[in-house]
Amino acid sequence: MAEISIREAINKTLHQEMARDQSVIVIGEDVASKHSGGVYGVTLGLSDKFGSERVIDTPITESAIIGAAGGAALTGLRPVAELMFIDFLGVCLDQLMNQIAKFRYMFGGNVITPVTIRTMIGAGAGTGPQHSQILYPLLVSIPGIKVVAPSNAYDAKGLLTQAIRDDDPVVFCEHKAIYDELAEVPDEEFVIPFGEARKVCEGNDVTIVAFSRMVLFAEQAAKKLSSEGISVEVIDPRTLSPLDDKSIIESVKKTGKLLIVDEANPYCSMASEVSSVVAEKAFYALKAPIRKITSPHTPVPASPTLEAFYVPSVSQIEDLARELSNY
Amino acid sequence: MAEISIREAINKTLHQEMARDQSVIVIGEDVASKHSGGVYGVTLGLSDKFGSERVIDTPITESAIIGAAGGAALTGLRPVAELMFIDFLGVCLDQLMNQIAKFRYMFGGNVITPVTIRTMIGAGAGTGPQHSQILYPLLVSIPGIKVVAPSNAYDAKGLLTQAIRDDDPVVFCEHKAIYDELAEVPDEEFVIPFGEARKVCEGNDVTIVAFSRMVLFAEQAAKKLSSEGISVEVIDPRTLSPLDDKSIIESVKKTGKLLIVDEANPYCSMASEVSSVVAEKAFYALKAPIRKITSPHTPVPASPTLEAFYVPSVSQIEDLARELSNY
Amino acid sequence: MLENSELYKAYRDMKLIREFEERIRAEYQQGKLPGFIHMYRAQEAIAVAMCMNLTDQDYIASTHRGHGHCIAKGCTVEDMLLELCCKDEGICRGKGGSMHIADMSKGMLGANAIVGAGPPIAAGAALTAKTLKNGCVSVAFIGDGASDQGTVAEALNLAVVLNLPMIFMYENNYYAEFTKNPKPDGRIAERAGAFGMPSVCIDGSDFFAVYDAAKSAVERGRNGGGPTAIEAIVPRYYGHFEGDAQHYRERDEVKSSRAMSDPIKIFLQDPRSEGLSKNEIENMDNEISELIETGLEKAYSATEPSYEQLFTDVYVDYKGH
Amino acid sequence: MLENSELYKAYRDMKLIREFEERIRAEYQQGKLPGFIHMYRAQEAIAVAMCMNLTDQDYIASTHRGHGHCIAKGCTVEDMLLELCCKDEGICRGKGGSMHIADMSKGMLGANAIVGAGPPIAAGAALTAKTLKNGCVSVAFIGDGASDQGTVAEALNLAVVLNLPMIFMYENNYYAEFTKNPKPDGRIAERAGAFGMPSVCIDGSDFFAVYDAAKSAVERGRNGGGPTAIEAIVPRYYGHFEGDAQHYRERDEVKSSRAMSDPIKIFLQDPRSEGLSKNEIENMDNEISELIETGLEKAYSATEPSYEQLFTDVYVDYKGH
Ligand SMILES: Cc1ncc(C[n+]2csc(CCOP(=O)(O)OP(=O)(O)O)c2C)c(N)n1
Ligand SMILES: Cc1ncc(C[n+]2csc(CCOP(=O)(O)OP(=O)(O)O)c2C)c(N)n1
Ligand SMILES: [Mg+2]
Ligand SMILES: [Mg+2]
Repeated sequence: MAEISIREAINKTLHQEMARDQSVIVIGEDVASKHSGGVYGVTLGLSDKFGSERVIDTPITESAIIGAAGGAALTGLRPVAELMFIDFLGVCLDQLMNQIAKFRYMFGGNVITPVTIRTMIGAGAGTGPQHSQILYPLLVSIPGIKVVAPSNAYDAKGLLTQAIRDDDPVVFCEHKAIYDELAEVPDEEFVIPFGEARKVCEGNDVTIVAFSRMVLFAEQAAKKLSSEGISVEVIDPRTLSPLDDKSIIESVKKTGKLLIVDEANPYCSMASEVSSVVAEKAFYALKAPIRKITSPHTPVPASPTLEAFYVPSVSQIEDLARELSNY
Repeated sequence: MAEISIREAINKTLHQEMARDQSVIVIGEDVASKHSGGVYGVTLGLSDKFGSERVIDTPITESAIIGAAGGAALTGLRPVAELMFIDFLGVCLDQLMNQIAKFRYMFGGNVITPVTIRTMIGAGAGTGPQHSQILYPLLVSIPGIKVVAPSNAYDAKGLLTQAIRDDDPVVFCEHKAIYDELAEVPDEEFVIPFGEARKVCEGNDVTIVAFSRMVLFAEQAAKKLSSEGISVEVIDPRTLSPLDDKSIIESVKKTGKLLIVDEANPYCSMASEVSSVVAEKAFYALKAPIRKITSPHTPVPASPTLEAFYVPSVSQIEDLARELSNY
Repeated sequence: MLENSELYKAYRDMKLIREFEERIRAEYQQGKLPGFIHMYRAQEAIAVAMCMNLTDQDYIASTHRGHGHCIAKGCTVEDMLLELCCKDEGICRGKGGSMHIADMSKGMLGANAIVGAGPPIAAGAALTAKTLKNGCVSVAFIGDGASDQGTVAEALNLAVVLNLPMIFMYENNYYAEFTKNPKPDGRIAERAGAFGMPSVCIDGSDFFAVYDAAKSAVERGRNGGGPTAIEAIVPRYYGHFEGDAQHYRERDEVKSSRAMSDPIKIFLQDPRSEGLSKNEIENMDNEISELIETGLEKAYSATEPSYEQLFTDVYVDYKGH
Repeated sequence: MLENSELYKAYRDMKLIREFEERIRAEYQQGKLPGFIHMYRAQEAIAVAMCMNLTDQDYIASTHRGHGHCIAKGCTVEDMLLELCCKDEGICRGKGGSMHIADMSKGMLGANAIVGAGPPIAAGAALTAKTLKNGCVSVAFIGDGASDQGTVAEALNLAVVLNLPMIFMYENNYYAEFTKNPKPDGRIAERAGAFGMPSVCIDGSDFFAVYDAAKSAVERGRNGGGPTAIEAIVPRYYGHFEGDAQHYRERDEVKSSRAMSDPIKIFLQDPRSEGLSKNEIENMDNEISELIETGLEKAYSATEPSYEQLFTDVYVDYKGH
């Protein structure tokens, strides 16, 4: 099996699903652009292969893009819409939050809304306050949307395949700083069901729950700590909504210690959410306070120096996990 | 001192602040409408008193309203913008999240952005899926915004006065189902500083942290339980961002039991947030799992029957608080 | 030229909308219906003339003032009354209510409580039609107030750029809630025109004027000619929603516009409707009354949704909780 | 008629923008600058001709392609270079970078990385001017791609309804990132016009054409005449951002548009600039080079923001944490 990057895995999955199902279309800004395939090259080659009727470049009108994807999904297509950066949610949230997410419920279960929204998240690429946010907590809070954030190429393929085939709206969050991470990925089609966490590594002393890019950081920290004799279990929920509570609780029942790492801003974050689930449902297993590492309650600064302070670091994770293991 | 409603308290505060400071303007849809003062009569009389230059009716363009309020604030006014229902955040979030909230930070501290955004929240009035949401958790997660949700007329006046005089952007959340609640409110101007919780009632057995309308429910539950000999402490943080962690932690250190009641949807909510703060900072004081009562992870149904199931109830609060007291 | 059978249908649908609304208005005033309701009265010709040019396979996206669109597109009065009463058998199982009625079997993509949210959704349906090459068209109904929303401008532009089979049907009743519209007649159409589509401004109280404009717009759409905009001028008969006392309007304005522009009266007085028989119309009127009364009785006696219904249909494969 | 001193200023500002950008482009290609940067080259006449009609008290809201607007509005090259290098002494203390430069002392309300976000903000500044009756005007610069955003339509409409002293300055370079603009020349102006404001479409490579249009728009604004829209047509000289290889453009297109429309050359060749002396211009050119080199040196040697800076200025009265 060949090693491919997350970027390639997404690109191949789009090719595969478009070939498999005529009702899949790709719509967004610059998604059809020849030789480039969007700003980060993720949709490269799709328009050559499937033509401009199914790979649709749009004007810079995110409400129209997301809304049209919703309307198309209601009427028989399976649109994969691209919201270039998740930061642009601000100009189209209504179509996602009040329309797409609620169609099925408001309409008494008489419709499906198979929209996939691919979007880039995260800091670490020097893109500044309006192009570097995480924002998925906001989406997780909205009933009717599923939220996915792969941390490796294998998951990216399996989860994106599931997202496109899923009959509910799914937001698929691609961290721009890990597009080039390599992993072995089968050529064949496969799906990863939503709501099933991946155990990144097994351990007995501390549980770390991490999301998206932070999974890679947690894994690094776990390796380091293992050389110190501290055994860390890292869990990547992969889907944020639905969240695999069970796997997290099971792990905490084993370790008694929980550290959550989330690149989002701290308040009302996934870190808060996971903490509150465990404090309610695995309280008696806890042997220490639940700890969280997030970015601070500040915008993402443009300065690379400040940005490096902003993003949670491997050493922060090591320090807190070590501290927890000592309880 | 006269008893007045939350609606009147807000109305009087707007009158008072507009009279006091020429740079305060009110802008929004139907805010100037004679004899009505908006859909719920909150801005009644302002346009008669201060004229159409300072009480400005706009077209139905929330991005332009909020954005213009931001631009006006940057350049010397103190706009009080009305976002009729918080549900409409979806059509204007960018101006709030990426512009207003970030101006000061992005611009290196060289500006102030004294915008107040008044908006209606909450279910219970039969207004259906797109006019009944809470959504403040989403705002609390955004650095640069302050978020306020008064539960009574006294606080409404003190907090709105502070909001208008505050040099940072403030979203002021008015629960539509409690506009008519009465309380004694001084005629004179006064401010309530942000970040200071109100102890609604003292107790030793269980701490309940509740927000907005849920404070009233928690208070009712506490009264009921007190007659059963269970002593409940109810805390109303009043401001959600900044949050008065200290008062909450202090109370939990006394009672050892925490119940959080939030009308928002459950995930990444204020309930999750408060829980995670306590699980991290007051862990050793806890004698029982932290419990949360929120609305479910569903849209708000139009049916009054279903809506009544949707909104957290006083008896749910009583039951869980009772259960906690038995640990 | 319209056949008599078509004219009867036109009459029937307009009258059905009128009577439906007058009836629920009376019920609402007695506190028997929940939520907000918005009366379509005086605008009946628009919905009916537009939808007579559509099939069940064509799509419409409606507004908060949606009852007329629903009925014109073929939703049954019974289904709608059950939903207005938020009953379990309602077309949205009581979860949508007046402002969210949708019926996929009729191509009705939903009333909408967010002003201006419909046009992007309608554009998506038009995109489906274009992609599947099924010859269908998609119509967005848009209030004059809504026409200002940025989402509407975005949809106009997308429709032009992708050459979508779509109609922007503006209903200009001069008011957005309590605020009078400062736009001159024809401005909305002109605005849509400036995005690069044909546009026209007509009298929305005149069934035949709307019908002709709709017909050529729908034909253009079906033939790959792209989007069209129609601005129909009408008065607003009642308040914004039921319960609005309209203090902000001059009595005379309301009175005179009411008197001058009853689309049903205008329709019947038009020479083109000469062939309709009084008798037949009376029969229709009676049928309509019966339909509504039966529907209302059924709706009132139907069951409330159960607690479990709160959690269903959030997702396809699992429940909300 | 412009005086010579004004013409010198026009030349100087255009040239300063040009040289500033060519210099930072070279630095960026060596990896010495962080983030995205977008070149304003070939559009210099627009910013300069517009801003020459403004004072420091007037406002502008800029775009992601903002360097030209900043310089034309009076931000110093040194301040900007410090910010592009994200240094602690930068005008935004390094927290904004190229896409968020703002300078309140010059009425520069910020570059903006959200396409179409500027016009509502500029409308707010115009509202301040109107409310305080201070005679100031507010200008929003808007790309052709941005002109499609719903927010821009909303701002147009608000400006008309409130009769704001505002100018919508469209810079139509035919491209939005990698996607060619399908709009015919003048369409953007026409669209703004349909909202009810005067509008005009001009050659954006011609300083004098922009100057005249800007002058009458600014006068109209100052005199209470309300908003105006100007569409200026220009080519895009470089890629969308630095690093964009422009595979989607024909070589010939790039080449010919570059050759035909250098605004500085056109300015100097115009009979109205006859009075400018070669010598003086040479002196200016030297000054400009020096300014930039000095600024760059200072920027490179300036200090990085400290860890504490991460938390400051989230709020006025307390820190982020
Ligand atoms: C985004 C949004 N803003 C505001 C409202 C509140 N609102 C409901 S209807 C309405 C007026 C709509 O006017 P118009 O589009 O002309 O339709 P009409 O009521 O006249 O049929 C307003 C402001 C809303 N529902 N959604
Ligand atoms: C809301 C939003 N959507 C998309 C983008 C990504 N983006 C940045 S610049 C740009 C093209 C803008 O084109 P135009 O307005 O013509 O300006 P130009 O780059 O040509 O100066 C796009 C799509 C963005 N920054 N913000
Ligand atoms: Mg109207
Ligand atoms: Mg452009």
